[in-house]
Amino acid sequence: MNWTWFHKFGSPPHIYRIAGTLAPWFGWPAGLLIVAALYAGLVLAPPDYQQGDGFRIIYVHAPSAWLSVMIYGVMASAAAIGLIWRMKVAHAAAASCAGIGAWFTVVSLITGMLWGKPMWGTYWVWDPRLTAQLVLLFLYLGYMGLRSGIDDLARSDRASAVLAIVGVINIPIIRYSVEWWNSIHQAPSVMKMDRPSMPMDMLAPLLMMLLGFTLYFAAVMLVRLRAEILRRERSASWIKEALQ
Amino acid sequence: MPELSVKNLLVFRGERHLFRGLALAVPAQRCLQITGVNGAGKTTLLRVLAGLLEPEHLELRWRERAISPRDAGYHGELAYLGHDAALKADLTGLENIRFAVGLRSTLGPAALAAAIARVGAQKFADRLVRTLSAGQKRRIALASLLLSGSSLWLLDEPATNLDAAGQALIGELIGEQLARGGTVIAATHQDLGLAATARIALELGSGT
Amino acid sequence: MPELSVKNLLVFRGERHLFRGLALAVPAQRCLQITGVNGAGKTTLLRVLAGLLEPEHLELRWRERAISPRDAGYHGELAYLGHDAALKADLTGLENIRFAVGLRSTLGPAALAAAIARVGAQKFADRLVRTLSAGQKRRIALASLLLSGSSLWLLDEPATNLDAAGQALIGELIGEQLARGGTVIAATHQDLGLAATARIALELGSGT
Amino acid sequence: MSEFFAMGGYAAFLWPAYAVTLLAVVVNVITAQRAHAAARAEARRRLEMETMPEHER
Amino acid sequence: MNSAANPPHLVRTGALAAALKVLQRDLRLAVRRPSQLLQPLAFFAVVSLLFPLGYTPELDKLRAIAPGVLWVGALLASMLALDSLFREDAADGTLEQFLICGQPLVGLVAAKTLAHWLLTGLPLTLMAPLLGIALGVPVAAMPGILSSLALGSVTLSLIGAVGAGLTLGVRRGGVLLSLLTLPLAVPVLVFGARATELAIAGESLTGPLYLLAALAVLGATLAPLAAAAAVRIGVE
Amino acid sequence: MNSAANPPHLVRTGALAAALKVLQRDLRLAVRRPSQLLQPLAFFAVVSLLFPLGYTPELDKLRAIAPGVLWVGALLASMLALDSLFREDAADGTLEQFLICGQPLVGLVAAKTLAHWLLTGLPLTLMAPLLGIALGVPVAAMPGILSSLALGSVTLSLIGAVGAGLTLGVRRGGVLLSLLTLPLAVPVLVFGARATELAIAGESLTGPLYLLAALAVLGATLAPLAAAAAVRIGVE
Ligand code: HEM
Ligand SMILES: Nc1ncnc2c1ncn2[C@@H]1O[C@H](COP(=O)(O)OP(=O)(O)OP(=O)(O)O)[C@@H](O)[C@H]1O
Ligand SMILES: Nc1ncnc2c1ncn2[C@@H]1O[C@H](COP(=O)(O)OP(=O)(O)OP(=O)(O)O)[C@@H](O)[C@H]1O
Ligand SMILES: [Mg+2]
Ligand SMILES: [Mg+2]
Repeated sequence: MNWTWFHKFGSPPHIYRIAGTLAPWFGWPAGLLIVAALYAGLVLAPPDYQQGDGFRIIYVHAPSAWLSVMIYGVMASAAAIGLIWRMKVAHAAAASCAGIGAWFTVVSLITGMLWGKPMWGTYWVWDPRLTAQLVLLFLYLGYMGLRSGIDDLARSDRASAVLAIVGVINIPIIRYSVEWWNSIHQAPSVMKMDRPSMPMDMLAPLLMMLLGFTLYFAAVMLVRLRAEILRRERSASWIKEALQ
Repeated sequence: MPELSVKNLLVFRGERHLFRGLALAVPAQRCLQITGVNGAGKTTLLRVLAGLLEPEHLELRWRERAISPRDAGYHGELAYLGHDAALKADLTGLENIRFAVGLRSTLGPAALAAAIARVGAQKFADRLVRTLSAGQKRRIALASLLLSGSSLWLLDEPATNLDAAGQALIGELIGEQLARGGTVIAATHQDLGLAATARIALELGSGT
Repeated sequence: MPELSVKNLLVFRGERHLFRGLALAVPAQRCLQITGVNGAGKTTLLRVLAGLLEPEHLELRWRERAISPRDAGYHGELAYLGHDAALKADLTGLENIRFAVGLRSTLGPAALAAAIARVGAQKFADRLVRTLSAGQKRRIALASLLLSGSSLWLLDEPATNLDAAGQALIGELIGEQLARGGTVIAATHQDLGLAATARIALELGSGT
Repeated sequence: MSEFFAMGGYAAFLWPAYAVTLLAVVVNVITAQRAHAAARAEARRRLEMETMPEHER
Repeated sequence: MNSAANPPHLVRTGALAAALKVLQRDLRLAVRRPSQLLQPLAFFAVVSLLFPLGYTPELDKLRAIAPGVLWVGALLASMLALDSLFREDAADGTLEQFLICGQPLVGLVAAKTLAHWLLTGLPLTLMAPLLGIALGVPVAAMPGILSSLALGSVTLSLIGAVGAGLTLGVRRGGVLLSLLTLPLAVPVLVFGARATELAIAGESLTGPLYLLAALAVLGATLAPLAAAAAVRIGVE
Repeated sequence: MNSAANPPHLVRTGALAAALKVLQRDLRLAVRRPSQLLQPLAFFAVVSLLFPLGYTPELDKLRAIAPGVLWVGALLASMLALDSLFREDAADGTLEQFLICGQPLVGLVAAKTLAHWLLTGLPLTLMAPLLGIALGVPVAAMPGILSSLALGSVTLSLIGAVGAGLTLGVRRGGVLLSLLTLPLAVPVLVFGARATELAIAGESLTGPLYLLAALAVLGATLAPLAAAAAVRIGVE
């Protein structure tokens, strides 16, 4: 098997350039989609027959929750690639994911709490999904704490990669255990995530939002990745050209 | 036919390259003595050779075989004595030696007694290390080194804390190791008293 | 008229008397150089004089006054440089020096710059101590010592980890301290290069 | 219009939720661009240092 | 002949200024790693998460154990951070220099304790209301919780400093000494949990609050002396 | 020429024997410092007894919170002791020697983890029934509590070893360590508390016990590898 493409793909100048080209291609569509989805979700979509206008929180809650989970997956994959193939760019990618992921975990928690107050009558319940999401936030915080706690870049990369991978093994375990834990207690509230087939005019904005947020993440992550690569690369030869 | 050879060593520390393409070769039964001003990179070089510090690039050959500095077989034949002598304060000198050597090989009581006598530690080897003076601790560490049976010694300022007799002892121990067929790389400014043919000098450039 | 005198020093370590009635006297502008085999008690003696280790008995006189070795005024005029140089790895060399000196007296920037130049630490004084080599750390500690403005220096193996130039520097710094009217007590086996009249030798007996 | 902003009585929960999300979206864009600009400036500074003769560093 | 001792430019540092320098240095060391500032907070949050997981997700029941949870969390976070209060300074020789710098050791030790409280106790206190909400504590109870935790965490830091000092010389002090601190912290925990309980129940908590204040004052007067003595013994 | 490398009398130590030597040394060191052995126990006792003090003296109510209290107490006590798992060995250069002694690091790390469990997890497990009685747990539940804690504490030690390895290069990493390990320990806590609850209720606890055993097996296979990788990264 010829691995040169792999190494070429992993070469910092290559990635730096590609990321620079791609970022706007993700960023602008993301912006358009989000704005359109906002209009569709806040104005066009009809109120829910039970929740009234309160359901519209879904258009920020679900996408941010989705991002928080997806970003962890991307981060852990990048970390694993970095650890196994000793690819520095992959470590840089993992590093650029963490902050964004933590932000959107917080957003999903806050929007969920703001939704929970009118729907369940309380900001917080120890529901399995909520608990698991809180644990995810701690995993992110631990990852970032470890990263910033170690000065030496190479060591910080590899140590945090180990943590990200261990965390990925643990996420489904946490999910199941917490789910199982709650099912044996009586249900704490009237939490019902029943998903009746949503009418199209409610679902479409949500799907647009999900796609928009995903593209948005890609764009922001690529910019952060460029910054990380510049910060890490010491061989000046290609940087000189890149800075022109 | 060098016992150990290094090519194209590339080490980055802080914001600059400490080594950029350093090469060296040490035949068996020779002592490579590294000198250089404070911060020149003596400790760094020894730690790279011991596999404790990852260089950006290194081509290492040991007995004609290209190996990684983290090769288990290579580690089995290497002993590293650095600034921290890996002594547990709450164990006696003897217990420390038995543990350190025991990790690598089985240790007979006769060899143990001989090594302790050789480093002049008879009087205090059975005391807790926490109650020993700096130089006494160092002698315990030297006994472990002797007993490791390693053919390659990497020594970082081995004479630290030793008295005048101890400094001479270092030179003698190195001489004996060479006579046994071993190899030594030592960072020290002290005169080791070796035959001119046994010694190779390496002076590292100015530090930052 | 000795600057510092000790009589009837009685120190018990482990299971025996390390010092039994030791006496010594150091006039101003002299350096007392302590030698002795490993474990002879050099470090112990210095720590007793610094008030860090409580002896069983000690008659200490400082400038004709009988004092306790834990006297605050005496401490104000004393500097002790031991094996551990009291440097914080997460501060830069400069920050470390400023803190160490600042505990004792106000420090001017000119004096700071001069001391750093004197110990050859210009290039690395503004780096985090964790990134310095052993000898570089030692030089930072020496700058603190210089700036402490103390009249009595107690130095335990001051030349540890220093390169050849650094070892010479130790002798020069001691000479300058004597010239300023200060007093030095140093445990070292190294030749300090002092005038014969400036040096008093003390060889401690065999250790255990 | 004010009816729109009232959101059927859910305004106190809905708008903060949207505000937090907007904040996150904006902050992440800004910090990313700042980080990139800072890294470029730092790289440029380092380049200039490299091309300077040894004694002037 | 005194020229080396007191050259003309040499101005002695006062005891208070020296203590301030120690405080400043400890704060600077902490700021050097901003993530460390967040850590007690994150830790406290994680500990509070454990109880719903280990016990029950029902807020009504959680509210009953909330005082215990908050106080155990605060004690533990404070203890974890205390462990290293003197250890680093002892290991690198800084404590020796404290002893012989001619400044009163009590002041330097008190400064280190204050730094510890500012970096741990204070953030923990400010964080507690948020965790309280997650445990079903009513908002009306927050002022009571804040004040009791502020007072209590001061005492915990003070007691902890004595303990940290004693564990320095633990080889000589023996087993009893290191176990001394936990029992000492028990009164704080009891009064603190009681005050929190009253606050949650909406009753007046002046009683336990006075007791907490008394403990804090007692601690502030005695603990630095004891800690300084312990440090002096601990530095061999 | 190989005479120095392999003199006739030299018999290489096997990987298992080397690991045993590490285990033996850690146990011996612990016995030399009995106060360290008692610290987690004392902490466990204080946490468990605080709840009767702060919550209610009624055994009926206490019995309901006993599982949570016992498990959270055990988890936190085990974590307190973790901080020092590799720290001392890193500071005095022993870990460096582990790396270059030619023995598989996984074995040495696993031995250290086992020693930690023997010195912390096991005593905590044995102590739990005593505290259980103080919390109104019926004697019939003790075998269940013992077995679940024994299994769970193994996993906690294993997870903790990974965290301790990862925080090696971090100054004052104690708090970060808990931030890393506690989220990973959530499943153990959930199943463990569930098992204890069932044991107190007198029901069959095979379900959660199997899950705890599964976690322990998973941990025992993966954690030493991760911990060894972490240690290798952490030793500069
Ligand atoms: C703090 C509180 C909350 C948290 C942490 C939270 C967390 C989450 C998470 C993790 C997801 C999954 C995203 C994915 O994997 O794609 C999600 C989706 C969702 N949440 Fe929430 N949530 C909270 C409150 C609420 C409330 C109060 C409601 C409505 C009453 C709600 C309704 C939804 C809906 C409809 C979805 C998307 C559909 C789905 O994937 O099931 N959430 N939330
Ligand atoms: N805590 C202690 N308990 C018992 N004996 C001790 C203790 N500390 C030191 N000793 C013993 O006291 C003697 C003097 O030790 P000291 O450290 O003063 O020696 P030294 O002259 O400085 O030696 P070196 O040249 O090795 O530094 C030694 O024999 C040592 O073993
Ligand atoms: N972690 C680090 N980060 C950045 N620079 C470092 C780091 N460690 C060491 N250095 C630098 O690398 C250089 C080499 O250090 P090293 O310890 O190898 O020197 P050395 O020759 O052993 O000096 P000494 O004689 O003082 O022991 C020094 O200039 C030092 O400042
Ligand atoms: Mg060195
Ligand atoms: Mg000494």
